[in-house]
Amino acid sequence: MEEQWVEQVVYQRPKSLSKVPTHYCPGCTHGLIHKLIGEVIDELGIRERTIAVAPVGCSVLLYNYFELDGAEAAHGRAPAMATGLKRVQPDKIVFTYQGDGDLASIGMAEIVWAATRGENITVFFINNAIYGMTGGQMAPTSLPGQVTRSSPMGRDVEMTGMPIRMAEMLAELPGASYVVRRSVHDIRTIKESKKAIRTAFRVQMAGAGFSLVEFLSSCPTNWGLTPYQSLDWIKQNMVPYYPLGDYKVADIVKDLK
Amino acid sequence: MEEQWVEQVVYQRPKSLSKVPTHYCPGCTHGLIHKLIGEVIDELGIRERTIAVAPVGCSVLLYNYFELDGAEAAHGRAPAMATGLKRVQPDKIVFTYQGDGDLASIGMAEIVWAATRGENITVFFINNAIYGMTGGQMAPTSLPGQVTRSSPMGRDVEMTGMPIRMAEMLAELPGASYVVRRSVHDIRTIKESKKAIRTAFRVQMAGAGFSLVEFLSSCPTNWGLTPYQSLDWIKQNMVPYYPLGDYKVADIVKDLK
Amino acid sequence: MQEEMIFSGFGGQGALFAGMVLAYAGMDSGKNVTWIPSYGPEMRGGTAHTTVIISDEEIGSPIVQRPSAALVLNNPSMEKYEPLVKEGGVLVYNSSLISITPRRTDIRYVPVPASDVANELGNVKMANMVALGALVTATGVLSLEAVIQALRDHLPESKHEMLEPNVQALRRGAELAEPVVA
Amino acid sequence: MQEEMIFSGFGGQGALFAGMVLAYAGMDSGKNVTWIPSYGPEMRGGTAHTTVIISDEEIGSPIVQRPSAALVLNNPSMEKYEPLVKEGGVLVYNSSLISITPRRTDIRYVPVPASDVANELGNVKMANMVALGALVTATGVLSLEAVIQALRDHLPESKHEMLEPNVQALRRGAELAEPVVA
Amino acid sequence: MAKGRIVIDEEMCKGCELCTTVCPYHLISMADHYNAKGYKPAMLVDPENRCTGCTLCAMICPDAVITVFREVKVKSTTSRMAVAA
Amino acid sequence: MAKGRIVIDEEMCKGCELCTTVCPYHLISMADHYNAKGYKPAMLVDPENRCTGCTLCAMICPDAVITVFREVKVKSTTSRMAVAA
Amino acid sequence: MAPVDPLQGKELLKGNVAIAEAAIRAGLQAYFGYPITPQTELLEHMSLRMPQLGRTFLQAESEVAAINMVYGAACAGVRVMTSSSGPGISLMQEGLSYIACSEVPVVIVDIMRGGPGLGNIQPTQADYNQLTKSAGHGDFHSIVLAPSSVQEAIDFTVLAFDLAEKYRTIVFVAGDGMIGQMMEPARLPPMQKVRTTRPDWALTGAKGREKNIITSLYLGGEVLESVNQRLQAKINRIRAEEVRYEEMLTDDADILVVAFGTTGRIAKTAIREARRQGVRVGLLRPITLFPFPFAPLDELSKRVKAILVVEMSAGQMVEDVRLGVWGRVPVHFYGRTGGVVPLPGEILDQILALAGRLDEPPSGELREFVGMSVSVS
Amino acid sequence: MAPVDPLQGKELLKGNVAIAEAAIRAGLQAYFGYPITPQTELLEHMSLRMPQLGRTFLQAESEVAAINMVYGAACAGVRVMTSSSGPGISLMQEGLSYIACSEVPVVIVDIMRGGPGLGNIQPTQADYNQLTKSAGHGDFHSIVLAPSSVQEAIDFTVLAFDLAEKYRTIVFVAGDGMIGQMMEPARLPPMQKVRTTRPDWALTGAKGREKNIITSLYLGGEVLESVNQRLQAKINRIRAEEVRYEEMLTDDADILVVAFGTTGRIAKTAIREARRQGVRVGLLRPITLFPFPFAPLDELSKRVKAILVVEMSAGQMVEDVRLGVWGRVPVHFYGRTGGVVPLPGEILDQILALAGRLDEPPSGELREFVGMSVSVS
Ligand SMILES: Cc1ncc(C[n+]2csc(CCOP(=O)(O)OP(=O)(O)O)c2C)c(N)n1
Ligand SMILES: Cc1ncc(C[n+]2csc(CCOP(=O)(O)OP(=O)(O)O)c2C)c(N)n1
Ligand code: SF4
Ligand code: SF4
Ligand code: SF4
Ligand code: SF4
Ligand code: SF4
Ligand code: SF4
Ligand SMILES: [Mg+2]
Ligand SMILES: [Mg+2]
Repeated sequence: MEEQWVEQVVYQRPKSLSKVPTHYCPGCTHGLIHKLIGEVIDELGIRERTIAVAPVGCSVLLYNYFELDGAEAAHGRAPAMATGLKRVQPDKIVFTYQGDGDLASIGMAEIVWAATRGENITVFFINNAIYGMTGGQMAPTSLPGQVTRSSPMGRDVEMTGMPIRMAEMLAELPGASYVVRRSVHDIRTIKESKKAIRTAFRVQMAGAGFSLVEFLSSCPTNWGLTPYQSLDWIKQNMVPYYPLGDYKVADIVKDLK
Repeated sequence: MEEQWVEQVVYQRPKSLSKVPTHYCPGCTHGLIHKLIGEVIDELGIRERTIAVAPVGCSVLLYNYFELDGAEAAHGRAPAMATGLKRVQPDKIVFTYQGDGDLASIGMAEIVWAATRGENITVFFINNAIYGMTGGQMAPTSLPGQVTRSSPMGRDVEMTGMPIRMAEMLAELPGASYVVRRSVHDIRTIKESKKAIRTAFRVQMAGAGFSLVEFLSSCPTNWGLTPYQSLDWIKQNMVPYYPLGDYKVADIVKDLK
Repeated sequence: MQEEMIFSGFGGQGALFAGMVLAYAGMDSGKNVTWIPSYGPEMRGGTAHTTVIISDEEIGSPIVQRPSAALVLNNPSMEKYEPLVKEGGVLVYNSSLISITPRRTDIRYVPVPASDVANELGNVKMANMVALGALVTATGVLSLEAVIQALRDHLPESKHEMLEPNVQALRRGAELAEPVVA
Repeated sequence: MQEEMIFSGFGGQGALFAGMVLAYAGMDSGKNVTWIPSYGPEMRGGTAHTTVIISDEEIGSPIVQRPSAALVLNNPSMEKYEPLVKEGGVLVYNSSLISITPRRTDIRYVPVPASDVANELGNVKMANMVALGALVTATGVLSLEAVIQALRDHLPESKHEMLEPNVQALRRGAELAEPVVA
Repeated sequence: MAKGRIVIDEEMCKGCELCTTVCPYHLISMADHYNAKGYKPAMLVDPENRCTGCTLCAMICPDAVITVFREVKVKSTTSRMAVAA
Repeated sequence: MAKGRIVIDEEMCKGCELCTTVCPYHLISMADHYNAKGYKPAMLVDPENRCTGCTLCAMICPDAVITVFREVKVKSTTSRMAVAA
Repeated sequence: MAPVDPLQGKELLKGNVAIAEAAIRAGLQAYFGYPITPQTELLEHMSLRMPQLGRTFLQAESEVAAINMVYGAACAGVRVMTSSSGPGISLMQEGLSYIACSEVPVVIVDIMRGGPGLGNIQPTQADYNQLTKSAGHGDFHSIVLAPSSVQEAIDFTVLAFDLAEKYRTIVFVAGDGMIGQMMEPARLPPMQKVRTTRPDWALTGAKGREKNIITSLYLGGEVLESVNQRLQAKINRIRAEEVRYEEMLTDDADILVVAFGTTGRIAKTAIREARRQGVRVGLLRPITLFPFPFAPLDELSKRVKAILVVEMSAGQMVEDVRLGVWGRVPVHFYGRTGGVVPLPGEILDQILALAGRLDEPPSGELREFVGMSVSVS
Repeated sequence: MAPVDPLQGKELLKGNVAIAEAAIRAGLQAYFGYPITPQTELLEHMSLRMPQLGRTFLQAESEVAAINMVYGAACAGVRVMTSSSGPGISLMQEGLSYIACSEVPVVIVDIMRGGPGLGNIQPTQADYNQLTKSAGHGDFHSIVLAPSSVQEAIDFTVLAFDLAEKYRTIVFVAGDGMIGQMMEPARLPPMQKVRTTRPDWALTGAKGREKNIITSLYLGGEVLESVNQRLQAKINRIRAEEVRYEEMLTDDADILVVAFGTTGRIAKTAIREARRQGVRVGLLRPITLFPFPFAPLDELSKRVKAILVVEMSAGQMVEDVRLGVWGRVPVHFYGRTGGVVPLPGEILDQILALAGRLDEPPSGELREFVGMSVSVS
């Protein structure tokens, strides 16, 4: 045997991602997170038994972008729909993908209850501090003073309360097995995000209960920033209020590793 | 001036309670908690500016039992209704009174959001580990193994998750100023409950944000116990899972004292 | 033949159960039957009642306003249903607890010291069966034996030690009603 | 008279704004006008368009399928609306960016190097006003002066430093269209 | 020891027996008769006047049907029935 | 240093420029022309073959339109284009 | 009291329990629901039996969650149902609209109670419009089956699953507090095997096939219009093929009573009595509230002299009756609301009163409301 | 672009913004809502203006919360409103039913979009049944006002508050994506003073008076029936007194077009063109969808030879039209769904086709569905 230089593909579009352009704005990290999810599904070899539940929000058409069976839930109700899908076919891998309006505002009861029951599903929570799809209104996670189309003078926390930290809150619930917050504003955080996605899926594959990864994500369009500035905005403004980290790693999850 | 023995009334039905019999079962502590609330309203002198919001649950007719303006909310939506009532008349004292099904199950989103916004209302949360009004189904707070009409083999926490601890969860939210758990299973806990009710109202009177008192309460009828056994059941079974205590006393509340 | 009966008493007195025994007996005798409870919060701590209809024809309304017979176990039930019994109808009442004196002349009253008799038989809770025995006899809606058989057939296993005492209670009630019928 | 116009371009090209200026001018001239954007997620990152109708009569549908005039600022808009313009209608297009060669013979084409002209005038973003000037002249729907006056009257205070350059852009566009009209 | 007494609103009492469990002197027992609602009401049985007016029974009564009186020493020129706050 | 190259799917690129911000050698720049969607696509400008195939650009690309190739030494008898896992 | 043998012969069954057990025997695979009177025994029966059989039972956190869990399970292609009453059905409207557009089969039981609002828990039929006309935003109709006895409650529940799957639609079993709470002798169906195969549209993982998508989102107007056309075509097929009703004594009838469910059965007693008194009166009892039995009504309206509609509502089905009568005969209405169940005697009185003025021609006049008793001529 | 002077004269206004500003000028004291296309600009305008004016604006966590906040504020006796579109309106059904029974005045704006389900965000009129027949469980009807221009959107919003208070009822302003998104010149009303007094039934604290209670719970059947009778009496008063509609060119019409809102205005263009071509066609445009203008329709149905109903739905109002026509004349239907807005030319084609077969008698036959274009003879 002799040594040879061979050109290999070292990075390519994951197979679980459909070969279609998304409708996301340029630089929107919804696409980036999709890609990471697609990579993990490929790597875990679970594409043929995974079912995606799309939210109402910018990622409403998510089912078009994955080579997976997929359903479109009503606004905020993805965890309930996923519960229905999973309970009748526990051998399948069911995940929801939800925005901050979807999960933390209208869907508050459903997410708290899925976590409380320890529903054996995986939730990807995309926190972009804004209602992207409807054109930039205040989200539950919009930062204090943040100007949005429904807080034109800046978010007034006297009137609306402080932005809600979902990972922290959900981690409190006994049914939650794995709850972490990640970001995608640079290469390091992207890599960590991918690892968390993998762990979350593995929790579900092991039947170990409710797993959720919150991502700090960008919305260049409604933040009025370039894609790059947006990543910086995440780092400068969001990370301090929404610290990255592991909020709940149940023993059963630790044992997985 | 000479000293004289005079007979004084040292305990009587509070004026804020209407002079009508309630429909509560004998020994049900819903009545006891009503009485304590009535006493505090009398003592604070706020009867003429207080508005009660009744839930759907055994206490659905609460407005008949208080000499207060009162509204009947849809099941679980009392915090939203109270928000509407309070925002347009901040000078009034608005409280909700909600069962565990009402507040922790169907009304989860509304209570979390009222707390998150720091809505300046007071919530009395009656945790009796059962759906009283509909005849004894499993509540979010029913204990593991508890036999109810919808968990006839005992609550299976594998399927339904562990009972939810609302005071602990809501205390996490930045908007919550005063969140405590009390009981009414003996004289000592009754006295402490009354103090908590007073503090909760004073928080609201000071405009200091969201206040909530959770009460461990009895349901002799659906527990299948006598009223006295029921108080004991609270002590023996509920208190260990739902520890009494102060879960959130914001600085602004401490300053009140 | 269509007999429309109301059974009424305090929560624990077993009026609903008495009605159900009769309904089973009716069904087993090949009749049309309906049984419908009053339900809802207003019954809490108050009186519970049920309507039982036994008929040769298809039954339209399982609810009646004016029963052809009533079995009442306590004062409030007496107050409520005495005026409603149809002309010529039967009113069986628990004279152990009911102090009200009959006020109508166009119905048949069957006073039965049901609680006392049940007490004698060993358990005051069987007052409902004593009264049911009387009702069956007074109305003739079904034979007493049919009712006893229904009890035998449908009482759950777990309660079978209660069977014979209850049968006895039914028979005693029937006896007590005989003078009235005769 | 009823002129039904579509304005279309990429998100940032100001097609919607150009339509709005025209709508204001129409209103100030005492005409009936409607302005309605395409809205919704499909517009994201893609083309944005608006329909403006200026009419002497009451306007029924503010939406039209076949406009009498179109102002298109980029290739995709050209692709989409060229076939839809009514016979005899006008199509003003930004020849700086649009490479497609006209394919129809039954409409009037008004090519305007709007982006280049705007660039010359100091800001490429004014391409929409250049094109609007051309459209007004080519269709005669309103006088150019009415449009300029509308801009003066309705441009928010905060943007008044943009006023004169925009007026200039309108005039340049109008000039460029004149040969076509003549 | 202060002297006291209680008055139970018989018709409003639901016979839950909770008051009987807290009286330090076991002065409350249940009547044999039913009230109009069908409950056997609680009653004060205090032949020796041992009731101190401690209010415990009233405090636990879910239906707020117990009124408690207590004799207190007041400095006053006129004797009267005072109503406590 | 390993040798690499990238292929950008021009028609799928949205011109967000994020890839340009992470390349250690600043090898990516934006084209002057528009693609059919109206975006100016990114392109590899690597006349000196400095691309190492480090995959950073691909990793950050939200639209997954970059494919990265790298020359690696393999022990093999036949030379071929291998596809990594 | 437990039946001697729960699997055989006629048993004395409570409506709510009968429906639950019938669904289970029809191969129900999952139940999601939230307690509400007067349907709670249905959920309670499920909570006991479903886990025993190794099937899915879950008390949802709310009716909103319940309907969306049902939606999810239905997407997996299993037999699934929920049950509720007025307030809960209202909360399900958004989910129902999604389900209708997505065309997954679900069965919903509505045990109607007094309204509006919290109202009370007595029987009514006042959700008729909500169930038949607009169980949610947008254009759709569900099949609505209205039992009038415990036996029918059983039979229609079984039928509901078959129809739901045949048409990939929502089927309501529309009872009321009386149907739910009453015990009557009835025969349960034999236990069906639970189906193990899944329809090819179901979300079971895209293994060895193209991915399946279930959605109600169609961005382009034309696309969504074509979806609507498909839905309407299906609804029209249902209109043509699934009408069910009962006629009684209509052959020679001068007066036609139209009533469904509980009022239908009560009307029968009144009609028999009226016949005894020599009045020629018959009954049309719609079994499918949607599709409404327009065809038999059309025929009957050519023969009878007057129509009396009886409902436990302020008058909802009466509009469908008027639609189906084309102004040919006067349509009268008698309704009770708030949970009051009309007695046979009341209906008899209405029939007798009507029999006295049969010669009045249809005037084509507008509705005239006299309390709850409405005469539409 | 800001208007020169926002307070005076005609301005170019977007429907959503115009409604919001009109409500504010009508003395709106509180707004609670949740974003949804195509009504979001309404909420956004409120978020800017209400705090400026020291009034209450709150973005609720959901439409369920929004309607219950509205319910609460209405109990306090203030002018309050919310706005949404199909999915959100569906989520409000339970709250609406409570509000209807409790008889507190509220104004709800529904800017309708394509359905069912998530559908899309283009204009439709397919919530007609939901708004007019059953916005929730139980018996009730809300007043429904349907503007066809930005000016009407303004005027009807102001009217809505007056009617809501006059009858202590729900009033819907029912627009669609076109009304909401379109800009048109319109005149805003002058700013009204916010009322400082509160009605005597309001929950303001029981100071110096008996306590007030607002509820929808009435346990006894008879009690709830009497509440229902009161509600129905009110609804009948509304039916008698609040009918609003527009007639155009109906004097000599052979063909009557019935259409509301957006389709109403589009139909006008078609009718004018048809007149030019010599067809005698007129328009009845219901302004109140509830109460439906039965009386004028009754009159017209005696004179015209055929009726054409045009809707952006699969046919909902057409049932009311058929009810009001008593089978006298054939009723034809033309509908577009899924967000497709019919163009004047399409309606013209329908009119012209109809003009060619005016001699057909009403057959009294059942509906016959041909795609979305339905002929009911
Ligand atoms: C019941 C209902 N309410 C409101 C909407 C409108 N709506 C669509 S997406 C959305 C919010 C999206 O925000 P988020 O969940 O943060 O997702 P993002 O677009 O930011 O990714 C809203 C309010 C809806 N479709 N349905
Ligand atoms: C939307 C809706 N769902 C369900 C019900 C039925 N319901 C009435 S009270 C109740 C639960 C009551 O339990 P809880 O809140 O714990 O109060 P409790 O009676 O125990 O005091 C339910 C489910 C309802 N009225 N409305
Ligand atoms: S609007 Fe924001 S969240 Fe939505 S696709 Fe665009 S950038 Fe992404
Ligand atoms: S059912 Fe339970 S909670 Fe309700 S009144 Fe009776 S004891 Fe109290
Ligand atoms: S006041 Fe005290 S001493 Fe007197 S009866 Fe009550 S508990 Fe007993
Ligand atoms: S505690 Fe009150 S209600 Fe209970 S028995 Fe004593 S007095 Fe009666
Ligand atoms: S692979 Fe690395 S070196 Fe090559 S272009 Fe991408 S970022 Fe630059
Ligand atoms: S990151 Fe991707 S989409 Fe963005 S410019 Fe680079 S290649 Fe294009
Ligand atoms: Mg978001
Ligand atoms: Mg409870």
